[in-house]
Amino acid sequence: MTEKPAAGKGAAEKPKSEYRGQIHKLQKDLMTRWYQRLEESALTGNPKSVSLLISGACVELLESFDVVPIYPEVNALQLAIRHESLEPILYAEQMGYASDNCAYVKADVGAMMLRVTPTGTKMPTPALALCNFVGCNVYTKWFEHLSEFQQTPLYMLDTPFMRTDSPRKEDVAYIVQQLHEIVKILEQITGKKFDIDRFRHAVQCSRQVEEMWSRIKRLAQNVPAPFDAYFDAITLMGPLYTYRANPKGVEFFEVALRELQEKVDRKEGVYDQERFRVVIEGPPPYPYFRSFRDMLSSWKAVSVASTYSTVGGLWEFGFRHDAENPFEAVALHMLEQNLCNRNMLQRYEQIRRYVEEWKADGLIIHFVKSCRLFSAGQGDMRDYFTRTLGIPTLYLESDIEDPRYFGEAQIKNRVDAYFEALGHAQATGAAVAHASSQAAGPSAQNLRVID
Amino acid sequence: MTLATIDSTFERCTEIIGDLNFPEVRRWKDEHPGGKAVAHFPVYAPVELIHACGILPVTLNGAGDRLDIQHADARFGSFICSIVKTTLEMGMTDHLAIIDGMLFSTICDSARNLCYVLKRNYPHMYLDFMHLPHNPMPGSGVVPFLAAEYKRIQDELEKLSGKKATDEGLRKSIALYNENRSLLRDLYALRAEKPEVLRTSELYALMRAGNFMPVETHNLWLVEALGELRGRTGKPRDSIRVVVEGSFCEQPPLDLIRIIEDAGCYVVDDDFIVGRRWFTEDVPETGDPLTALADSYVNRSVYSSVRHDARKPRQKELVKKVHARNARAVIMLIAKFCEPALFDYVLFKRELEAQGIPHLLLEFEEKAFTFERLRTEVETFVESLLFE
Amino acid sequence: MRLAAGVDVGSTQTKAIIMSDDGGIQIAGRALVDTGANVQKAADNGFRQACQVAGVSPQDVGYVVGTGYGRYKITFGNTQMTEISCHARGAHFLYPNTRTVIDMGGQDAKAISVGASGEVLDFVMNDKCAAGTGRFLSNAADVMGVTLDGIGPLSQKGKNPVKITTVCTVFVESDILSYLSLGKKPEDILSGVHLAIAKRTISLARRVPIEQAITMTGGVSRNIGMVRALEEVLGTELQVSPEAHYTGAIGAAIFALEKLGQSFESDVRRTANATRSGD
Amino acid sequence: MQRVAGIDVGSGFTKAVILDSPRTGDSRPVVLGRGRVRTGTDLDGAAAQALDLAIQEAGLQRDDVGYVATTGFGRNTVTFRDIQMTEITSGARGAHFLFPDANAILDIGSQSTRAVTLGTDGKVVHFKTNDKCAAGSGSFIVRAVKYLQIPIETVGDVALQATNPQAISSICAVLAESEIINHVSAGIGIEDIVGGIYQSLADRASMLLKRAGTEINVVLIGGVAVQKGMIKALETKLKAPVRVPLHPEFVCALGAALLGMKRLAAGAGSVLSAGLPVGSEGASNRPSSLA
Repeated sequence: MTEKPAAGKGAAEKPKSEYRGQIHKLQKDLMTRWYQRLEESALTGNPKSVSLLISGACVELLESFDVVPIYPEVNALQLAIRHESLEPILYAEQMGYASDNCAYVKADVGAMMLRVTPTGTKMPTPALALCNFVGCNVYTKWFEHLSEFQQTPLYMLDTPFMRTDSPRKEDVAYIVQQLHEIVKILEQITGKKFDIDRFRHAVQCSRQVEEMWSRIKRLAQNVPAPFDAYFDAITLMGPLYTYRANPKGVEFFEVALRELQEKVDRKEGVYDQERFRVVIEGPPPYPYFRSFRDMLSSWKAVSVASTYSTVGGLWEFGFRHDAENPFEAVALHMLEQNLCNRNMLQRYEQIRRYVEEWKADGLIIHFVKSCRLFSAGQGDMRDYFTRTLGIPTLYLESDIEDPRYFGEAQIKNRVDAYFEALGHAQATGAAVAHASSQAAGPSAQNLRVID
Repeated sequence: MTLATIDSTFERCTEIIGDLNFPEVRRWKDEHPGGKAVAHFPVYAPVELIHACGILPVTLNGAGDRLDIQHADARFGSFICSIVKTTLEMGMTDHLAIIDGMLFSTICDSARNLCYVLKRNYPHMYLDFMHLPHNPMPGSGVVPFLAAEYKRIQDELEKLSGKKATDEGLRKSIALYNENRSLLRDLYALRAEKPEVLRTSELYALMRAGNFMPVETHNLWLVEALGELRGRTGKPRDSIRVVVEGSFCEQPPLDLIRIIEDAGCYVVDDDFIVGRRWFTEDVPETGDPLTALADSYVNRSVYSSVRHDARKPRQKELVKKVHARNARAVIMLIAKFCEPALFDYVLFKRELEAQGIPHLLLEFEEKAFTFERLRTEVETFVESLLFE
Repeated sequence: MRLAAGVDVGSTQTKAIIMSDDGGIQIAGRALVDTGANVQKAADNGFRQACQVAGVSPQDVGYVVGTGYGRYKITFGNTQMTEISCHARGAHFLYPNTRTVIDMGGQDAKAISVGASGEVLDFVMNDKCAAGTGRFLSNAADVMGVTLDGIGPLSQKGKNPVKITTVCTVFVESDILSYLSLGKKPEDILSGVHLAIAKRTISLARRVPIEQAITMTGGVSRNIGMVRALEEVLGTELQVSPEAHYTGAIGAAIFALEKLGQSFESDVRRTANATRSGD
Repeated sequence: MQRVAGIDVGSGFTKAVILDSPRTGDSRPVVLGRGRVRTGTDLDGAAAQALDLAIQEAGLQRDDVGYVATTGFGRNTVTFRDIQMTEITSGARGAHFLFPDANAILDIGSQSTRAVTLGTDGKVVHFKTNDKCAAGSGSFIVRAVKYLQIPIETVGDVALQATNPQAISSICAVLAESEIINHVSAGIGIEDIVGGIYQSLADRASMLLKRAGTEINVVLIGGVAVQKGMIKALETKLKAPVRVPLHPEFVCALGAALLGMKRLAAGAGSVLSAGLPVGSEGASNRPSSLA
């Protein structure tokens, strides 16, 4: 039997789980600088700003024009993590948004209407709402609404969904053609002529960042893992989206990689004694980010990989932007190399590789009400991982943005029960099926269903 | 087949749409040994393509209240609309055994994920996802892209049926569906003009029955029905003329439509099963058929919550529809958890309020069968417009 | 002889079990008290009453494991476990052949897949919406003006169960009222209500493998209507112990006994290994 | 003399009022009697009983009533009705009659909460009902106090003693109960828990009001309207006084009677006097002109 650590509200000891090195300070600096640039844009009209979505962003193109991206998603998550999302959500519901609409949108729209920003700095009205919706239909609505409420021109960068094993040449051509249209629009907005070399440079920066980011992610394959690929990854994701195509981003990731590699060399993990390794699927419950982290920490469970950290781009399996063919590279990235535009079965495969290659004990699926792109069908995913692969899987439901959907006691109960079971298996060397492909054999056998 | 009276037609249609065993699909398969049926959701699918490959297109409408969900909840969970769950439930209870393939498109995230959940569980079924474009701008290269996408689908369908679709065959299919859409347009015009002659529940049943039968048969039924209806009379009632908007995908139960009518509404336009009436005018029957279909999708189609078209803001289109049909109010009839419709409601609401057009928002589930709450809301709405 | 206790502080009732290993593991005493507004007191009362019934002094009890929602409020306990682990272990004690536990309580419904030695293999609980929990039944009973104990037997008389649209605990009231106004028989309505919950529960439970033998635990297991409805939906029989209500506390007490003896711990290990190799 | 009856067949109780026509042009109709019975399963019978009680209280005979207007969920099952309308329409008319300057009505019943904005003459302009879950309705309070073991009559007063009300955020009534249980487990005082319940109800109500269009000049009706804790929580939330009719339960019956009176004045015939059969349901049964 496994001894359970003291827990509950105000529990005395909480295992230290957060790594705070230079990364943290640099990240803060970069994000502050980004918000400052946005404020500058709001106050002076320069630099120009364009609204963009994180997943499959063509931020390289913006960078080549010196245009600063506004990410409404970052806005929304910042509100949630600071416990400021409920008020704008309620305001949006008052405007007519349904309780079943994505709360990311509601928080962002509500905050815009209430003129609230998470940092208190001013937000510019974008010169263009550039909707690179990559697979998420809600994004199209979100940007239509932003365009309507802010009276901003909208460009729908139509991205064909990944419905074939690899992108079709027609898909790539279609996107490249649209990118050229956007170039023209950006030329108008900025009054600058498009410079292919600057574009290539931005793409080259992305390539370098991607290389380092991938290596960082691979570091979590070490036992113990030097960082938490779900909670800590969020820290690295800010600069990844805002400064990927910029030398500042390259600098940041050089430091990050070095620091984390040093931790690996010292055999330093997230916990003094790592007990469980899990893969987490789904976005975090931002309004309860800290509580959720504590629940896992109390079991010394580290997430070694997460799908959420591939929303922006999926690089750990090899894709890099190519400065020789910058337009095609951006198109490919939008089509194939980010989580949102990939179909469910491709996501199953990604998670399966995580569990195996990152040596995880189990999988946690976090269903978020707001995001049907992520969540619709996660029950089937659970079925695949438990019954077909024999991987112990925990299924939780809450939300990414709306604090009303997080039942703290209930979620804690489930998390505790899951690790109690995993712990029992560790202690007795028994039962809960092991995470390896062979598990599909014997353990799947006793998973027959009475139907 | 001959139909004695229009009423028996409606009765037969109600039976067909209530039968999860797809009797007309079975009949077609009996008559066409080895024939395949490919299903799609009710919004839009290139049925002409399916038809030209010798396959019977079937529009799925979920299972309504005729099937209890006992398996699909475990796969899709909370906050997902009924049609996604009942479709999966139909699969898991062998009700889709008669269907050989399913074609999904960019309707919404839930419906798309359903495609892949089905694919994992039914690896031998033909399941495909089609990207219907959202950027109609001339410089985007959208028509060639869509024509190529249709070609890809055509190749897959030909593999399934073992029959090649010729350009001539495609044009023939286009003509058949042009006729179907034109007949439906006539019925819609008739209802708007004389709502006392054609009840919406009747029109709806007649249209929806077409989801489950060959278009050739449906065309016959429609011609016959139109002929009989032109001779039908009815006593005008004191009802308000409303446009119903929002149930383009998951379909409201027939009883709910009756309740709206009984509460004192003449529905003079709607977007029920809008995929059957997708094009505002005929698809050209000359030239390259795939280009004709693609160009029609991009440039000659109805507005819809599941398709972005910057040239035609939906809220403006709805107001135009209200005026064109001389309607007094709008009922937003939205399936629970239907994100595209619920998002659009915000913009519809703003525009309707700006235009002074009263509206009522109702949420329904296709699997519901008691409607007391909704009845009260519709009646109140009518009373608020009728009572002094 | 060693004595250990399990205290299950549930949302409405607190259950306590004293377990001894005198000549095999057996229940020495049990108690059931209302939880009420003072959780700590309820846990304390339950424990003391169970000791009294067992004829032992609280000091004689070597180890106490708390479970249930109020488990962190048990001041005299040595540790706590979730009720999921405890129900699995408790069901295994009552019926060693248990492979699936269906537990229905007031607020929660859960299905647990159980290994050969009573360990949790997988579990699923009701989602963010409480549809299909015991509370649904008590609301229905209220609306119908039937006692909670009465609804199960009454539902058994229903020949033509009505269809219930919603499994929302609160909105079911309007469904029931509509049926009453249509003149439907109370037993048919109740039968429909039970079936609706059974379907909903099993639909969720299918996320874990539902294997034979299935043991039902929790307060709702005392409702024969619910047991039959679940059996109908599953197409198989359920094992329902007269002690079903105490399952969580029993499981907790067994964990407590294990904790008392290292030798016991290695027994479990041996059993587990033996079972695995026998597969 | 034409008297009109309004009968509200609600899920818990059936209420009837008898209304007397104004004697002169500028005076207002007067309520002569009220009756209230438990609804049970025989809706038509309950309506007749409530009507008889009201007639009795008014000191009248059945023949004195010239027109019957019904409302509430059982409105269509009353066989002797002349006209029916929803409880939203009738509630609006009734509240407007009692408080002519009211802009909005909040009706918190046992299962549903409704917000209605009023136009001139008490016409319904917009309305919203709690569509998702009943965590904001009266039955939620009933269940919560049952769990907290305090009598329902005193719950409103207990709430007034709250110093640090604990919010309930769950959207589902049952899960909200779990939250309450968690609060109890955390050792929070009953008054703060009950205060929190009312606060959440007030938050939800305010949201509904906003969605319906206004939060100004609100009249509170329905079963929960008698609970002081609710009134206080609402007033705190809305930062304005909230008015409650003397007989909040009878507002819908009153409104029905008022609209019935209008119909009668417009020359509509009565089923009672003409002995005509009443159609079963739907449009056929609806008066051909309500304007």
